[in-house]
Amino acid sequence: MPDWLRLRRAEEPPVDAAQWTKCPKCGTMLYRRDLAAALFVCSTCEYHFRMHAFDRISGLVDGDFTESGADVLPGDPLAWVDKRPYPVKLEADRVKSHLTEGIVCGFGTIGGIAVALGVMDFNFRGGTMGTVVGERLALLFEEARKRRVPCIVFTASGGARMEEGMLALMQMAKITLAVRRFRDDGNFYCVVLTDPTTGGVSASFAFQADVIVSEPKAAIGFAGRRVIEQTIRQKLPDNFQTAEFLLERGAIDMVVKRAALRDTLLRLLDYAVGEPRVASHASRNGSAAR
Amino acid sequence: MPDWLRLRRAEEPPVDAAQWTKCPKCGTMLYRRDLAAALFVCSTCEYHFRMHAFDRISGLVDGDFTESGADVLPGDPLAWVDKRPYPVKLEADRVKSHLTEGIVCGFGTIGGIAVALGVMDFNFRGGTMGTVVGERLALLFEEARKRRVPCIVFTASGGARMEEGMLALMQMAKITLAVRRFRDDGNFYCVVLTDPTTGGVSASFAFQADVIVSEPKAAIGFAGRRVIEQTIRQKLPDNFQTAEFLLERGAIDMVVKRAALRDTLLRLLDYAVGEPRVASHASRNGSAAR
Amino acid sequence: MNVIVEREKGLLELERRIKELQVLFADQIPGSNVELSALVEKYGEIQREIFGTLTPWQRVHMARHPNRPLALDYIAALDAFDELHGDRHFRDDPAIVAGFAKFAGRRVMVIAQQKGRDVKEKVLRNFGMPSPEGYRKVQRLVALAEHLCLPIVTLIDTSGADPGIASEEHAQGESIAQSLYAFSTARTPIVATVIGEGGSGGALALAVADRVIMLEHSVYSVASPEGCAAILWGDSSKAEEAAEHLKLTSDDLVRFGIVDLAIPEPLGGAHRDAPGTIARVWETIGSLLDDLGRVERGALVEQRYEKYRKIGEFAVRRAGSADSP
Amino acid sequence: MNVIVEREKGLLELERRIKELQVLFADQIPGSNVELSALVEKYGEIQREIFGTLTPWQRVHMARHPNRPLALDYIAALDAFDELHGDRHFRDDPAIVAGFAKFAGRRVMVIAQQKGRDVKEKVLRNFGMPSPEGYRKVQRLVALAEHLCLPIVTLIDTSGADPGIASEEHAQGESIAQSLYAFSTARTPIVATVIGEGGSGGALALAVADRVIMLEHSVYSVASPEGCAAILWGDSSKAEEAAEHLKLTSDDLVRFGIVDLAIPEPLGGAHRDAPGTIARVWETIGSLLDDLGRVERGALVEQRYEKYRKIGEFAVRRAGSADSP
Ligand SMILES: [Zn+2]
Ligand SMILES: [Zn+2]
Repeated sequence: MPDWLRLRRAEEPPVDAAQWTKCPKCGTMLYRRDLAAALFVCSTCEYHFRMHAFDRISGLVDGDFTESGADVLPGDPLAWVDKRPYPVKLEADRVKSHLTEGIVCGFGTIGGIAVALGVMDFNFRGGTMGTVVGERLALLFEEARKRRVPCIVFTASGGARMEEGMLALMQMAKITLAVRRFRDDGNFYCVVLTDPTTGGVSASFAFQADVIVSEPKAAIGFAGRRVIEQTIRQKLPDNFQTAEFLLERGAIDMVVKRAALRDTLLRLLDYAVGEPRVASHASRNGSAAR
Repeated sequence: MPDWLRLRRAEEPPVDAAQWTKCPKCGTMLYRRDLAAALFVCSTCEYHFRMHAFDRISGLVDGDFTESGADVLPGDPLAWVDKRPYPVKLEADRVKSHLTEGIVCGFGTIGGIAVALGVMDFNFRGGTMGTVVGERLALLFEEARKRRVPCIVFTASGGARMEEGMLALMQMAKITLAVRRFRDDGNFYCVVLTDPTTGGVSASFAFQADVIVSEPKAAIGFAGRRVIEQTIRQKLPDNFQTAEFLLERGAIDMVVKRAALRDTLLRLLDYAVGEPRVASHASRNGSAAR
Repeated sequence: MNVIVEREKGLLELERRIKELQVLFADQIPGSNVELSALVEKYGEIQREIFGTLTPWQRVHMARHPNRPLALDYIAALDAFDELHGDRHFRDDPAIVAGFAKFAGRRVMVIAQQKGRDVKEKVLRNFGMPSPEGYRKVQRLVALAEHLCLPIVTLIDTSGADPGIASEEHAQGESIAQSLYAFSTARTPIVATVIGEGGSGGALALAVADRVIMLEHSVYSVASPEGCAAILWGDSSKAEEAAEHLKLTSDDLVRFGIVDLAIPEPLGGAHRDAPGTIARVWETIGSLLDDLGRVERGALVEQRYEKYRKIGEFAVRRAGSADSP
Repeated sequence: MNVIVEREKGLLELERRIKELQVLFADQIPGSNVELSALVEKYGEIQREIFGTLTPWQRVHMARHPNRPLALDYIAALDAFDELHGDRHFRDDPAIVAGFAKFAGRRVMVIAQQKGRDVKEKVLRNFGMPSPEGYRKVQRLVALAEHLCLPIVTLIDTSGADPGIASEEHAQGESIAQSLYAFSTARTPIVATVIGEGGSGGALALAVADRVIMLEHSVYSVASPEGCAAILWGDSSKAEEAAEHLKLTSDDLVRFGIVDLAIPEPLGGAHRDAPGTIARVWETIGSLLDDLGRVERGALVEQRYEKYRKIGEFAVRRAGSADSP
């Protein structure tokens, strides 16, 4: 276990309480350690559990991972109070998830290729996007642009975070600008959609990537399933807004099982950054005035 | 009547035989001179007759029109002979249409704005696109690019000309390259679709314009109506592949009656070239490497 | 039920009576009739009382007022307008009205959301909720405006993007994401104006701009108050409470630096003087375009980046401080 | 009925008998059996007679031979391939198979038309006739290849673009027009290979390239012979006559300068040695890519312009000559 992860793990509670996990799809009782070894995929029915950001990262990077933007922490710009004040909700999720916000960003290598990595985590406020998610992602894309390394983002989000109001919505624009600047310099951006990816995230950086991969059966859509059902007053088919449905409808590039995900990303990185890109992009821009 | 048109008209036969024209839609007998004054639109049912290229041009330009590419004339590259040799077919259509090929290209002004104009004519080989149509259009776009003037093309075509085989098909590519080079320099390209616009023309320069206008009820499509009916073994609805149908399906910008067409084009030209474009485009290209 | 319409009822009755009396006493010296003067004074009092300060929830209803000027009312006031249709692939979405326009000597591309006035038009325009095809028309016309170096003016008035089955099937998320992407570095000046409701991502898709302005009583929010209440509390009837929380008024948004300026409305709302309001909006847009026209295109895009880059409020943990925030 | 399959029948029978005899006389010295030698000689004679020269119509049928290697057979021979799906808007078209690929150390984007082998696959892939969504996937991936500086390899095998109602409703013409437009100035090397049928605009949509090559017995034509006969003579049964006229063979097209080179096929057609043919095709593509890789990107696009600019045969009326041509 690399140092960065050991430090991180030290903050987590002992796992005795969570030795066994029940598969929500088929009901199989899964031994926590086996489940982790299987990348949190049910051995009976292949249900893909939602993953903690650091579990994902540690399963992906070669060794070291340098977190970035970790010092960017949420404020309470709207002084929001409903049943509980917003800061109290935040603190509860910090304790529950052992995360400081809904995304972990940073730099590492995958198969020897340097990458920027952003991983959302549904355990923190349902992966909602507030100012911090926006700021950390913008910083990530800006730094990745400087370093000229490809960027991989895992999405998992219920949409914009209500408690930050319009400041949350504007993160869609902010991240878009950072993504565009990053891509306009000739860099490679790959997204992995995980369950669920909806609302403002689906309507911004989730669908601005060069290649869009999805985990199987992930729920992906703009409008929430309930909203649509209320609007049309009938139940939607089961496969509606699943990754497989989107693949058929042409919205995403591929659906990849978690067991094959790392190898797939490795190949994608190889296709994308194998060439001496710096030189060719320079010549490309130099003669754009033709 | 301007000189260029008087010269042109001199080649035409006396009009006594064609004093009266029957509207193919409502059957009204129309006096030829009235019909011409009404821009070849039936006064009873608004049926838009197919127009001769020079009638269109003379109704559009302020005065002078300098034809370009008129010296480019068809060969017989495939030495094609079926019922008649290809050169005999060409000669027959030259006599019938008083045209040297299926398109007339050139330069003039509309409302004082200098434009490049390409007008296809269904009377010559059904407006089919062979080498000459391709060459004349490529020359037109190249010259328009040099002069930095907007380009307006009227389409009317049954598709690629069989008798020139693959050389005809390749004109789609040739014109595309010329259109792209023209547009990439920041120039304005407007198409007016007229009845009919199908096959290779619909699949190239007809749908590469900044703005796509159509005359009412024009038949526009890639596959021929008969081909589709044979494939699906049923009759198609009447409005299928009409301009109005395409407008609803989002394929074209506007449907404009012939009576309003010149004014519409004038406004479009004004929107497009009113600004000092040369300067701004230069600065645009200069900083593209950002 | 629109709370503004309800509150207006008594006022409109008073207005009717004042007009009657004015006709009746038309031959008298203005102000000499005591009954009329009292009524006029009372009218002014009530008007100020009702409209002097509006709660966020009342502003939401002002933004949705049935007589509020809609995008096509603004477009009708232009010197010239030629609508451009379609996404070129699938459909023309009537919820988005866009095209070339001229006003006060300026050539621009106008891109607007139109809710519809009567029932028939509302249905035709899907109540101003754009489908993916609408947003793809937008992207096409942003590229066209850029190509022709035309400034872009957007008029925003939507409760949100269409949440229907077909829209999901046609990748609504992608269509909004790509609209944001298209505006983000378009090398031409962009002014976005919220004229009514600015609802969520469906509104933002037209609001990545160099200047974002709004009418005083327009609202612009991360979700509709009803939607927010449903999301947070599973109860859309708590919309009024949500409206209080969301900070969706022009005052709030100017304070947050999200909106550059608010255009005052007549007492009682834009519909009380539609032509005047519309003229003021175009005047404001025109003067902003003039300012932006003087900025070099590269700098313009750079400034747009900075404008959005700095939006957000967060804490930064200082180096050496404790691990918890 | 495929005329090549018909002509092959006797030959295949002969082949079977030769194999039987070879087994029977396996212990004899090769060539010592008179009957076998005679058969082998006869076999060679017939083979040369049947396949030594093929009429255009026979070539059409060779291009449509049920055992001819299809795009997926070529893709299966690559070192790596990851398919990319969808137009991002509406649908993934299985008639177009495209994605990242590696072969002999090269990274490329492969874009191919796949007709389908068995009935089920043929239906799935619409017999290799792409819909507008297919061509929009192509445009997206051309842009992606350009973005990543990956050379593009297209494999062409279609009787033409889909002529159905839905395709017309989704603007088939526009989708092909925009594909041509996308390839026209893509700043990356492009090699297009006609591996079977190159039918009309639906094929050309993948064939605006720096090098256009074809297998010896592939065909590439302005319209299918059947379509041409229907258009000109209202009788699609005159397809054989049309094939003679259309100049659709590799010899003709190399002569016209439309195709840069023809890759020889084994006697009897590509399917007689599919692995060998496929290897030769990739080798040829690889060496062309190596050549193109040495050209500066701006010059590449310039040369592509010139390549197509000069295609066409026409007369030019000399100045001062008579008015009639
Ligand atoms: Zn399970
Ligand atoms: Zn008539």
